[in-house]
Amino acid sequence: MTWFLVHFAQIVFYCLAAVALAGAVGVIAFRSPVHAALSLLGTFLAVAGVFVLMQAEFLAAVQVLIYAGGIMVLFLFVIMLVKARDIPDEPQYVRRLVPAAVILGVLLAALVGVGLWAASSGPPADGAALRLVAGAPLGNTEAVGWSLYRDYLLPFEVVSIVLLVAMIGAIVMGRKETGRGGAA
Amino acid sequence: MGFWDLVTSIVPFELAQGLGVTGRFLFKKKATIQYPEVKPVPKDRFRGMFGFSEERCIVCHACAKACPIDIIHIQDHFEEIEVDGKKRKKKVLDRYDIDVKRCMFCGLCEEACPTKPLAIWLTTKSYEASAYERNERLYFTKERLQDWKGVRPYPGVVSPRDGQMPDDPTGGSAAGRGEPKP
Amino acid sequence: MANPWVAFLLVPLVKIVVILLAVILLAAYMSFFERKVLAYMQIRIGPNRVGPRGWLQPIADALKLLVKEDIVPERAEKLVYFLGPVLVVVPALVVFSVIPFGPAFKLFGYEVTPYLTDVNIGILFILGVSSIGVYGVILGGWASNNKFSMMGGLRSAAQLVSYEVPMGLSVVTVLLMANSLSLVKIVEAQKQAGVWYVIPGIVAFFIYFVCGVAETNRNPFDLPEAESELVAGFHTEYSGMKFAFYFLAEYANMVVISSIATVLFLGGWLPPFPNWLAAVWALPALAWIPPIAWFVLKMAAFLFVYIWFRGTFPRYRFDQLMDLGWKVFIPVSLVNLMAVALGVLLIGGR
Amino acid sequence: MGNLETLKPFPDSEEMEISFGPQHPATHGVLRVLLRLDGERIVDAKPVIGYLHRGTEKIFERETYNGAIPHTDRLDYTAAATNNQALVGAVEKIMGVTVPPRASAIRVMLAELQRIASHTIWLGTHALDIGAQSPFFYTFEEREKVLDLFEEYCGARLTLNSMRVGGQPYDLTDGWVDRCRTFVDQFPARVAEWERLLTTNRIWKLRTVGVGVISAANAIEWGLTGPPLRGSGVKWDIRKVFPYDRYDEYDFEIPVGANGDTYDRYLVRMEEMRQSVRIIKQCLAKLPDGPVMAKVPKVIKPPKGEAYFSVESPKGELGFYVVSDGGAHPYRLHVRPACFINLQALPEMVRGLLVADLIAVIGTLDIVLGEIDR
Amino acid sequence: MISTTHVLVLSLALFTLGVVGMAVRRNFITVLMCVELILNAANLNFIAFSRQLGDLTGQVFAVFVITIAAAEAAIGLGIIVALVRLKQTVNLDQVNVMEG
Repeated sequence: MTWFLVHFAQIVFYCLAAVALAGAVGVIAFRSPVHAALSLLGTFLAVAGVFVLMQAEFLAAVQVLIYAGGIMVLFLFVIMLVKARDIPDEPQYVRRLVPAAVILGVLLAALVGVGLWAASSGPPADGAALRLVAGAPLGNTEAVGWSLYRDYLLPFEVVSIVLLVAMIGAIVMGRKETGRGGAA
Repeated sequence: MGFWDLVTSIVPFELAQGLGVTGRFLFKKKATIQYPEVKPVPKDRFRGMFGFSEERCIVCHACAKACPIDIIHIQDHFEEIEVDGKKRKKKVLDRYDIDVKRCMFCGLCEEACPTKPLAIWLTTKSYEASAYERNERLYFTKERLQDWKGVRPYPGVVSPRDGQMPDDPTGGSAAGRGEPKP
Repeated sequence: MANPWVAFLLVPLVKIVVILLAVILLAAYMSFFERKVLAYMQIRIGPNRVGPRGWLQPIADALKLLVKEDIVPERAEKLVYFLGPVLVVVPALVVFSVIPFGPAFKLFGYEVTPYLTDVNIGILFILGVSSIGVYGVILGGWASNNKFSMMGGLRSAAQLVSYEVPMGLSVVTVLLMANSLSLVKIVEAQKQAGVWYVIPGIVAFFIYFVCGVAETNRNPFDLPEAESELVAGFHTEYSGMKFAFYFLAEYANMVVISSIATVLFLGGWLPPFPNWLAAVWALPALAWIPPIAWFVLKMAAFLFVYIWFRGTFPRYRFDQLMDLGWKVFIPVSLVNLMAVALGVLLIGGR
Repeated sequence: MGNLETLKPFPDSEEMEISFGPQHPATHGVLRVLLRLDGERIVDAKPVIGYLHRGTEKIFERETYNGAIPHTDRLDYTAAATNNQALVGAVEKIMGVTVPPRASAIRVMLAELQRIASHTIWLGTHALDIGAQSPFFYTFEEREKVLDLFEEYCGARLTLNSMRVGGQPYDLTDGWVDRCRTFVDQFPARVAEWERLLTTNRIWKLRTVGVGVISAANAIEWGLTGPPLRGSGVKWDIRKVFPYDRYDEYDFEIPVGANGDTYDRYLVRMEEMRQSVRIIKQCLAKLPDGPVMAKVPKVIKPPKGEAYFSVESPKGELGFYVVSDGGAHPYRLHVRPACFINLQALPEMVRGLLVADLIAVIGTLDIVLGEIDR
Repeated sequence: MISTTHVLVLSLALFTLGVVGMAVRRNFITVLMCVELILNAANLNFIAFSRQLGDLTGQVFAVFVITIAAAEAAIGLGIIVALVRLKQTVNLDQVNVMEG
């Protein structure tokens, strides 16, 4: 019984991993974009759970907030806007790739197996060091914040400009006039 | 003025004022009537359930003609009766039906009635004539018009058979206004 | 406490059950409260037939919705149609796991905390989880295969995403002042500061609450379900228990917004005028009132304001709503955030 | 009328068509509006009517003149008294009957009370459409008081059947005058209360100012009457320009708007309620004695001829065009409904606006489907 | 304790699925979702190594990745909207104006 408690994190991890993989499979398997988006949402939430297990709580929250609360909503919004209820059938040439895919898949599976076997004997990782920035134990959020705004201020600013550019770009493209050969 | 306009455009005083109005109503007396227990009192001229008096009716068909939607059905025949030794023809009512389910309670039949007091009249105050089966329950024959079977009279109002008088808006049961019916 | 099972499973389970029941009951009675207050504002008396003075009305409503025929539109997207109510109600209930209803207290020698857990990213957790609720609304509107529902869903998607930004920004001002993301720590920080954050953060407070009203799709921001425009918006086609889920989620979300407003700005379970005034007046009577009662009282005040708004205001138009969000609330909350940050820097000396 | 067969759910990716109504909470009955939408912006709107058609004009032809009056109650069922007034006025015009002064004073009072009742129901539903719930109940409370007065006078609350050719069927009851005075004395305060709730409210203004604008010239061309016309700044009121029932003896103002938007129409109607109170007060002050019925035969048989007579109903100009062949039944009785003609301007007013504005505009036109479909 | 390798395997699987999806799906929207999947796999790697090395840089970069993902989604979806306006399709095979 205590085994359950000791290995609780691992059990949770496997469950989350299963959900994440199932969601990822769903993304490429579902025909309806809405279903695909929903299963992608499942993947994101599961990955956020994995982040929590990896002691990156702040990132987990950001993942949920931005991916689930923002990006996927945007996806659904666009899916509904363009009314992409049904999509055309798959083109045929993918079929020819099937043998190559099978071979690659087997090789990959072997690689993964080896990796897992190796990992079972490796040293356990420890996240305690993450909480030590400048010698004082801090919350994950605060630690990321210090790091982000002190050590990586320039990339941060650059990224914010990228976001701004993306926003303007999206607005320009989303505007009606572009369709009539106006601006852009 | 310019400054005050700026202030009012930022601070939503008028929204607070609206909240004040609804807030005051929170404590005002409520207008609701608890209907089945408390019944709204209709006014004296209220055009409610019909009354009909066979002995006053002179079978003139005026009410049927006045009815805009022809829901009063009258049939009669002549009978010879002796009055003071002389033979006289008299109209006798065979059928006097009002299809109340189609009635729009305009009161024109009552206005058209030439008898005084009226033979057909809209008795005031009784308005609870709803029924689940409208063809049966809301079709009133001569008899039903007098005993009001199926109609719940307004408290204090009685059916014509029990003494409701045409000129008595209150129904006049307890006070016994007018002569008692035979 | 020797048995790890007690600490690890039993206590949280009991808490979960208690909180869930309390929340569901609260949401149900919130609807009753709303109908009553609204009726009194509208010179009516509201539901008064079921039970004494209508007190059993929510139960009757719930029973009615339970046994009602569940109609799925013929051309609805069945799976998503089913998923909509689930997706909207689960986040609404999950959020309650981090809301501190009161301080820790002793019960039978155990220290019991009247909240499920105190996450160190509490506020982020709430913002994140409640942002998932929007899926239920969009997907429900989309899956119904009804143009009015679809418009309702799209409207709410845009609305919820837009108003989350100023809401988050106004929350950040509190985080700046409290220097923590944990809800319990925020309340404790207000106790130490001796002042509720509503006073230094008055602008943030208003923005937060108005955005909260918008987030919960309530009047005057109830466009996704504006009955005069979109019939019932995204839940037009829903009936029975699925409708009840949307209904429950809306009221649960109102309780969430009110609770968070209480925690962030009104000192959570603290009695009014923390420290100084209570000490000066030495009101021993106030001390008798348990902290949870204070919390519930403040929360109820917010809920009342919700209903008051609904009873008073007309509805915004969709573009006006977006204008208000993007052109007023976001700039104002940004400026306010900077001002508060400056204030914290100057006064707090951090 | 929309060609229903050609309506596709999604004509192309941008536009969609929505059948707005007839079972929609905000179309005030069974109006159906076919909307072409670009997102939420209205490209085109076509009102589709006829869901409440009862053939009233044909029914009139088989009724006696007095028997037609209850049918007029059901045209604009929120304003039965003015409907009665228009019909009896038209018949009296053919017959050349002059109504006794007391009867015409009663008619004016009934008509003005009816205007108040109609405007209160308009304000309540209009505000409800725009999202303000409470005014609906506040206005209905006042409307009930008006209906109580009606009930006391003629025995019915909604479908009054309160006028007859040649005068009034009843005299006022004892105490009616006092109760009416009590009502009109307290009513302006209530109007002020509603105005406190709405007139300066920024949300209300956002929703109504500049919405559904129609210029004065356009309004005249569309044949608008009543508050929609006056909201555009045209000072046109049948009570002033073709006075009937001795309206020229009363002192009252015609409120007009300036911009022709929903907000101005709102203000016009609010002021009209106050003016109605003013007229009723004058009626009460100098209520003449005397009979309430002119000398008319029991069976109304107007001479051969025709007449058009219109009154200023709460919705606009309500006219009855009566053709008599000398018999007891009208040969033809045509109604010039105010709402029907006001509704025609709807597409003009909502083009380019949002769906939410359509609601506001339908509300501000104050349509009643009973009168439109007849 | 979850070993880093476990996370890496999960990340690898997600990445592969994303790539496969990009290869087999011709729906622009699905392809964009696959890109998000790949970015998430990358994030998992960052986080795993960040924990392994006890260094916050990985987490910080994950933040950047999420930001870029948001930007990419905004642009991509903007392109989709424009595309649908122009050609009424979201199928990538039919979008070949650049092929000359």
